[in-house]
Amino acid sequence: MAKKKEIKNLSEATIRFAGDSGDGMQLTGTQFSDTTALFGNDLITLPDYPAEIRAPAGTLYGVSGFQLHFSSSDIHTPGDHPDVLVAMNPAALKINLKDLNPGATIIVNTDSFDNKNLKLANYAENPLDNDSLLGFNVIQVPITTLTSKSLEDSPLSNKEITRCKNFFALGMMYWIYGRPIEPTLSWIETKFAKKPEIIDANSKVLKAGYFFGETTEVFSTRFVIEPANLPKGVYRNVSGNEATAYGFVAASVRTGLPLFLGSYPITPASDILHELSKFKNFGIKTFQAEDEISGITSAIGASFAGNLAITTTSGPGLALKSEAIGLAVMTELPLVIVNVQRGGPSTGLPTKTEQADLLQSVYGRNGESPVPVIAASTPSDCFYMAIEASRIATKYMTPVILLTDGYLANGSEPWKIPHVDELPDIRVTQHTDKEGFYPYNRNEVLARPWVKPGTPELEHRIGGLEKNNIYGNVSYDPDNHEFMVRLRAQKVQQIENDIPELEVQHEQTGELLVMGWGGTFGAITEAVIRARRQGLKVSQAHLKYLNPFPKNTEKVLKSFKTVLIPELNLGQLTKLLRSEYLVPVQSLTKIKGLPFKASEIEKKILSILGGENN
Amino acid sequence: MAKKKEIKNLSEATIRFAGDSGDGMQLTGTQFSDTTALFGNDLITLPDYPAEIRAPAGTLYGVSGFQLHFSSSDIHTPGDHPDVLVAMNPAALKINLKDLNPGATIIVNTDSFDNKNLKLANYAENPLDNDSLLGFNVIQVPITTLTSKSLEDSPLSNKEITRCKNFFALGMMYWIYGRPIEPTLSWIETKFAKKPEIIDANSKVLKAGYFFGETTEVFSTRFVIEPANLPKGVYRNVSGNEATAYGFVAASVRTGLPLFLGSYPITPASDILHELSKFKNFGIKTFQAEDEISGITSAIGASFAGNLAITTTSGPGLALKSEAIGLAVMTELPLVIVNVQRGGPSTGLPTKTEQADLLQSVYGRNGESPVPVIAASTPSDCFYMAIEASRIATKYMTPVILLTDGYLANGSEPWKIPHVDELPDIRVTQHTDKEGFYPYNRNEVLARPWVKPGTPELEHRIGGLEKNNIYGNVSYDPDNHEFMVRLRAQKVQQIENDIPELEVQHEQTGELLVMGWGGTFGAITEAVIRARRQGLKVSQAHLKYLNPFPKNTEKVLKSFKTVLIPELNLGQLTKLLRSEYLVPVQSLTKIKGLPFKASEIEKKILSILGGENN
Amino acid sequence: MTNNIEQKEVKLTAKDFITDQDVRWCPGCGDYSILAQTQRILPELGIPKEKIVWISGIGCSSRFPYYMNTYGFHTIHGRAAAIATGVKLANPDLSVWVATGDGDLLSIGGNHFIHTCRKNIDLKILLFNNRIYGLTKGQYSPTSEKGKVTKSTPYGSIDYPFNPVTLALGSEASFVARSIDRDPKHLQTVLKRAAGHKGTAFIEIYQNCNIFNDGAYSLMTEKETKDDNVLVLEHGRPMVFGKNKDKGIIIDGTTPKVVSVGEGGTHSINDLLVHNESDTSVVLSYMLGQMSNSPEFPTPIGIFRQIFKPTYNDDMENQIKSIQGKRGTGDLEKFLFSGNTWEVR
Amino acid sequence: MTNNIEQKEVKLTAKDFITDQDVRWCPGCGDYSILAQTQRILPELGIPKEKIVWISGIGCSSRFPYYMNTYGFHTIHGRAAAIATGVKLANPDLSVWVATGDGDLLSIGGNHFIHTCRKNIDLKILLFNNRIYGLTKGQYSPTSEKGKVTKSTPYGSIDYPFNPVTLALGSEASFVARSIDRDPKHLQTVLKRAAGHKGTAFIEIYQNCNIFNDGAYSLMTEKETKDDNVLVLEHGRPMVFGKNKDKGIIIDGTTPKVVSVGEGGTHSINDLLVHNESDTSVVLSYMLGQMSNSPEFPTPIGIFRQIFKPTYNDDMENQIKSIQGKRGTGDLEKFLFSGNTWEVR
Ligand SMILES: Cc1ncc(C[n+]2csc(CCOP(=O)(O)OP(=O)(O)O)c2C)c(N)n1
Ligand SMILES: Cc1ncc(C[n+]2csc(CCOP(=O)(O)OP(=O)(O)O)c2C)c(N)n1
Ligand code: SF4
Ligand code: SF4
Ligand SMILES: [Mg+2]
Ligand SMILES: [Mg+2]
Repeated sequence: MAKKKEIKNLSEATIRFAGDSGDGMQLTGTQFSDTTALFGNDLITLPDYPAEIRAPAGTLYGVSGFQLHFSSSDIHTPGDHPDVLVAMNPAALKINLKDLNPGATIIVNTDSFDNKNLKLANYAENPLDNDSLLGFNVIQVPITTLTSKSLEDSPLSNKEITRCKNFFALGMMYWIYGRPIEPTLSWIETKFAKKPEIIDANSKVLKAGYFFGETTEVFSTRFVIEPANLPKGVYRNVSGNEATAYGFVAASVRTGLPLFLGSYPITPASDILHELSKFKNFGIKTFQAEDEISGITSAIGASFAGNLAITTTSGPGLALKSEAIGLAVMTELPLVIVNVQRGGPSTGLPTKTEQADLLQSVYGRNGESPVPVIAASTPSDCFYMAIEASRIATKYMTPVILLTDGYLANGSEPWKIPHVDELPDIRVTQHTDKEGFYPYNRNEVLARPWVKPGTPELEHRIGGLEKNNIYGNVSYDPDNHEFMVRLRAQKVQQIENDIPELEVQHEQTGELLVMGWGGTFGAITEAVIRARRQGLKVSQAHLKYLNPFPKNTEKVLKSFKTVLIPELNLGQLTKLLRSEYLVPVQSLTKIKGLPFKASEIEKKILSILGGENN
Repeated sequence: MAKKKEIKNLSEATIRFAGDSGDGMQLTGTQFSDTTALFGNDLITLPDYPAEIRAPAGTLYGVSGFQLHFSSSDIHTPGDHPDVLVAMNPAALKINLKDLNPGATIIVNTDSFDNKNLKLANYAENPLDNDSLLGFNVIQVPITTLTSKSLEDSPLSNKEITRCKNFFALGMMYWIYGRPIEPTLSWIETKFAKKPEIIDANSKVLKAGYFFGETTEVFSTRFVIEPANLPKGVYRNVSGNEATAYGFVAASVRTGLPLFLGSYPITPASDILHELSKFKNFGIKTFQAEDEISGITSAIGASFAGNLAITTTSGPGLALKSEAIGLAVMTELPLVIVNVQRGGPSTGLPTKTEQADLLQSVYGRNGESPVPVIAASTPSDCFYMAIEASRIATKYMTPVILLTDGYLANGSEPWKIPHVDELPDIRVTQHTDKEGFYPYNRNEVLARPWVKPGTPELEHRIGGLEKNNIYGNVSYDPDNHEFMVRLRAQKVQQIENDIPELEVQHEQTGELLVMGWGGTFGAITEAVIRARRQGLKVSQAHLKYLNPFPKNTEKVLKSFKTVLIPELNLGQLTKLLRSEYLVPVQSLTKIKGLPFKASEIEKKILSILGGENN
Repeated sequence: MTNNIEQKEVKLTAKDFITDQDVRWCPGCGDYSILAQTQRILPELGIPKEKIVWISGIGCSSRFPYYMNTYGFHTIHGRAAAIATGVKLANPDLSVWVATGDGDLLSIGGNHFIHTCRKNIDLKILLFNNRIYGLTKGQYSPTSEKGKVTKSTPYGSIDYPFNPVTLALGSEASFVARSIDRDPKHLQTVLKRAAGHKGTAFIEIYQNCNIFNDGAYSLMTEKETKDDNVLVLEHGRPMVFGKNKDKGIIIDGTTPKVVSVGEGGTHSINDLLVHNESDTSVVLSYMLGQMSNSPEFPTPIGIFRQIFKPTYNDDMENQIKSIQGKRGTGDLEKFLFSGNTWEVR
Repeated sequence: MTNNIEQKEVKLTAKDFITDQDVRWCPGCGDYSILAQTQRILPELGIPKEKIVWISGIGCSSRFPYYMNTYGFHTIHGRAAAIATGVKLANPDLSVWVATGDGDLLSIGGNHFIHTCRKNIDLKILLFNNRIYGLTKGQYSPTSEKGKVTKSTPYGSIDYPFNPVTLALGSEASFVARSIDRDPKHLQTVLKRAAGHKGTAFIEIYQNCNIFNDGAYSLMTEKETKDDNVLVLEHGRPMVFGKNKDKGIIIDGTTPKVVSVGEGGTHSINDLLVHNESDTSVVLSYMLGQMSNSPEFPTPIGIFRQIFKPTYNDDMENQIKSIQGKRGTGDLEKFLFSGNTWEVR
């Protein structure tokens, strides 16, 4: 019988599953996340997968990873360094080792450490046989063998059996962290409803993994991470792309307008299209267009026809949509363009994250073509920002660019579900009144009337040529052009009156403000908390509105001696702020296709404020 | 017999021909320009035509104009206010009157001032019959009648005869300004070589107009404007689009590379395509593509295949090319993208000028995608900047954006023709050496080798995914990505070492610097000269390199108390300078689809320096 | 008519479709006739004015919507079909028409065109084919004949032209027709048939640009030549043409041939091919389409093909209805609080 | 071979065309076979390796150039044909090949595809048609069958598919063929024929994506079903198919029909349509192309059409040569100083 295991209380843990693209690591990670969320921890995830669909087994570039940070308190990042790495093969070990701190635990599938796989991973020697892993807590488990053994009686083929091995790893990890296996068991049942042998096999292997932890001597310790003390409410785990999709469903409900999505698939934005295409019973129309240009122009058509129209894409797709965004600017039609940023330039690093499309979003069109730009800061924030983008678009009759990124899109976190009637009331009433109607007559916020074709007696024509004020007819008049160019600029600028002021966390003035935008929110928050724990006076602000900026931005910037702007680009927000406010902000940049680690920002804070780790 | 006419010496004159789109005003203006150039004056032209091809006769929006400023000394603008307006119909009078100063001469074709045309021009009363033209020197000539009379014996139809009337107007103007009619006579002969009746008719009418001036009492004064004292040399008159085309022919000759143009027609850039398609005997290949994307991508293919490759377009076309420019950035292929800016946003004002694509050029791509941006400042400067763009592109293996605008493109000026062997030596040697060859190995200016497919043993593959340093294979490595992003930025930034410093005209430090870029050069120069004549200390500098800026830009900016940046946009260069150097430059903007008048800038200079006209 | 657009007793006349904007085409342009014929047939469709939408791209022809007193949208170059698709999908109650040029639809807009045809989106597409770029002042277009001298091809173009009819057929369009600006009656008939079609209705209209490509179709429009050069397609009728109705088309294996018919002719009228718009094999319509590219044959005008298959927009509505029928209309509150949720108390 | 690409005695083998990069497709992917067959036939063409260029867009299939040891360019999504056009026009001595997917070529790249065909640019275009978006993990493509359930169509797609063969024919392509990843011999033959064609050579290759659309072509590749479902086209041969060569195709008016032949059959082999690749009327090839969309007919593979007409690239070279012949090679100095010039002394 197994020895009684030691039980250790932890406040948080970071784990990473890594293996071949075909090993099911994304699924394993997602299951662990969902179970952990149900268990009540706060958590944040970071999937990281290669551009190849299923690169040849065992290769370095075929390694797929899923990192998860979970905790008994509020957390903000997927964790800087995994405490436990599950490495399903030598390539996974090789790729991920550099991210581990000494003392970390490594669980390896010894069955895959054969000559062939070692060679594929460029290992001259088996790292399990020399002292290259010295200082780590290496736990060797013949996962493949144990999986096969537990399925000795299964009718499945050898290949199919081997494919179940990720559930063994998952089972072990559940045991180590004391998670229930029931949620995954029931997920398996739904997922493979039509294949009972698969249900049987996966369930068996999951249990085998769990019991392996329980019964063998291999693991001496179990960890307990108590549920987090989150605000009361009902929660679900959402990724950024899911939250974005749900946000637009909510925007449709709250504006009272049918939702139309015109989109062309592109990583990492495709999941928004996939998700929304499930909502047919909400009357939502998803149109997979022949290209990005048709994606946005069909949406412009739908907007003209009176729908809440959106288009979703990533960097290269946004470039293709530039010309059409200009048309929406000129015709003043509401439209939301979601850009899930990825590594660039060009095709770049399609499955990696980056924030390098900010300047493209603000400036990437011909002529003076102002467009509001806003950005989500966490996976669940995507929900609210999708609603906010829809609000601005329909209230001001303008295209709006909503920026998210690959990290937010694929990462997930627990989300306290709001009640629909608590969401902003953004009901839209389209224009039907003949009295005084002119297509370019404006209301008090400078928005022109939105008339749905089909409305009697309001027939009118719009287009991409310059229009005369009020009447909207084609006009080549020089003075009118100048008037209209300035009017369009003013229309966007005045939105500053209708958005929240920039909030500063901690001291409102002082030595150092760390200000970010978009998906760096978590890492900045964590870094600032850590620095403050060390007694440093550092404040934080996060821009969700990039064009126009909140009205008090200048005041905030000038309230601190130093302003540090961490960005996953070469300093794009920095450029905008310098130009707008002539403030010498400091830029901290990282362009590795990966999110910031909190420690990277923390280090910079310490170096500015002369902290110890300097 | 006619009285002896008074002869008046002038240093300069500004005239404008205006009439229906079908009246041949562009042709008339061009003929006057060519003759005036041959005569030896300095000159600058400003054509201004409607977006409609041949809008219905007599309408206000159908008016086409051609302005010409010529002088016995060096001039820089097409003139602020015409001294003489030729108005072929009421609409032309109505549209153009507001640009005249009191005392200006107006020659009207009285035949067209009938009820129908007056109504079309929204004239309630005939302006020739009331005192609305008081203060102007109105000369009424029944041009149509006189044209018909001079062609009484012609075999041409009435319609054809009427069409000759622009030559009557031209003849009169030749007489007034003492220009020879021979150049136009010989032009008529070449142009209509196959239609002797037309030659005969046009020549007769031209002469009739000339003699009308000579013999009638209508004109009391003739003007003499002596040839300008231009530097010695052989001259021709060129428009910006012609000069751009010739510049690329020269670049082909001087690099030793075949030239390939991939382009899709768009106003006002199409003429570069038209012009280059005449150069087949230079081996130049012009490919009219199915769209802008094919225009640029075919050029990228041609560049990969070893040609000097270019693509030409205007604003909306540049937007469509954004994604592909990113590919050229990533694959580091030489390519010149010419953007002839026009009024935006969207379709905007397609036949009018503007400078509002600067930010799009610098920032309008996904990811960190640095591209050198340069701009021509006068029509003939387009020639040199086309060569310079080609030099930078091939030397640094990079796409380069060359900005011109509708004003430069269609405007013309005398150009002292350079000898081909005095042009920069920019010979390109493509890589053929196997030794140490790697596709992303770099030379001392960080350029990678350009290998023409067909070269034995150097077969290699490139593409839009991130590449590893030196070898150019696909790489998802985080550190390599960061390295390459910074390397590409550095490659473009270091071009600052290889471009001329920014030159300051007049005092090198002081109160006020007026700094422009692109086609505003002439107006700024003239304004500064005028202000200085009034004793004001104002200096001038003109940026031809917008990315990177010349190395001494910061120094220059900080040498003046005030820096004024006139731009035909909402302040785009201003934004770039503020962001780059944190200097509070002042912005003077105009967005009317028209170039600056020198007086507009002069007024601003005076207001800043507290001059008299303030 | 098979359309599901609302039809009611509306008494409209051509005048109701005229806007207050001056028509700005060149005097003599073929676009005037197309506008006039369209304004003439629209009142006959029984569709209220406000339910009609005209979408265009950029080009002389694309100014069309400004002159048509319905809802209208003059968009950007090449994108009319894609924008119209969005309009129709978002609001299938509308009758959506596209006015476009040979550059707009077939050059920059080629991709949207073939995909619209493929999807069978219920749009009426009027191609103003003047075989030239008018608005940009005379470059050759993808329908210009090879060897054409234009501003961008001073030595003659080296492109083969598209045949818009066969391109549309190759893209699976369900209604494909051709008419001529100078034949108002025929044009009206074809426009009405297109209006009645449910699915993508494509009409190539030969249009004269008297400024940059004058006389492009004179063989087919001038009195002396037109009868010998035009084959008017009529469903169920033998393919006869010629001034004296003395020529006809037969098929020999898979190859069409022109023969003489009637007195002194080699063939009788019964030997001739009979037109069948709804030939599902599409071979006949494709063969007729091919004839337009060839000097040996007359150019067919009329309806090459009309077949019936569900439209994309109907399928979209039906799919939504059927899912709503099965699963009930979506309830956001319910959705959000269902699935893998947990409560923190 | 009719190509004007330099051919010399080069002794190459398939191995010479393998690069040092690991092939990163999923194990079992049909792309492997296409790569292998191509590497097998290239040495036989007698074209030096350095004269061959492979251009691709984006997609699983578009990774192809990385694995082919010639010059290569993995470009951006949809633009392969346009970039290849530039390569060929700039340097007509090169043998230029395009590797592309059904999304890359027919969805986002549709416009460049039809214009390349129209212009008859001398490119060999290999369409890896797996009827799915592979690289973006499984959305339906423009060649997916209607009703397909994919990530983006959880309730089934409502698009009709393109038929790439008829689309190419409708775009006037001069060489149109089809083959299958699982039939290496046939694929090699077709590839060689394409290599020898002067002009746009389009080959649709049915390719299995075993991850996202496994078995899409199993009817045509599995032993039990393939003979009854595939019609192998051979020039000058009657159209027979079936396990026992007991079925054939006849034409009835303009409509093709499947009939039984041989003993006990309704028809004799002499009644059958005889394949003619170079039928200039294009009707036959179009009819065969149409058959692929239909359940009643076998799916033809082989060469649907090969006709000869001058290529755009040759015309471009010839035009330049002829003008240079007439006017002499350009002299810039002379040009600049000619025309309307004047001298200031
Ligand atoms: C993106 C973009 N590219 C190019 C243009 C320039 N352009 C305007 S209309 C046109 C072609 C017009 O030809 P067609 O569509 O045949 O119309 P037509 O004028 O002959 O009726 C072109 C190239 C543009 N406005 N926008
Ligand atoms: C401009 C742009 N839009 C979208 C994408 C995303 N994307 C990459 S490949 C692809 C489609 C792949 O399908 P296909 O061409 O059939 O190739 P396969 O992977 O099936 O071989 C898409 C939509 C992209 N990379 N770039
Ligand atoms: S240019 Fe041609 S197509 Fe355009 S309006 Fe004039 S005649 Fe019509
Ligand atoms: S996803 Fe499909 S097409 Fe792509 S490599 Fe894998 S099997 Fe091949
Ligand atoms: Mg046209
Ligand atoms: Mg595919």
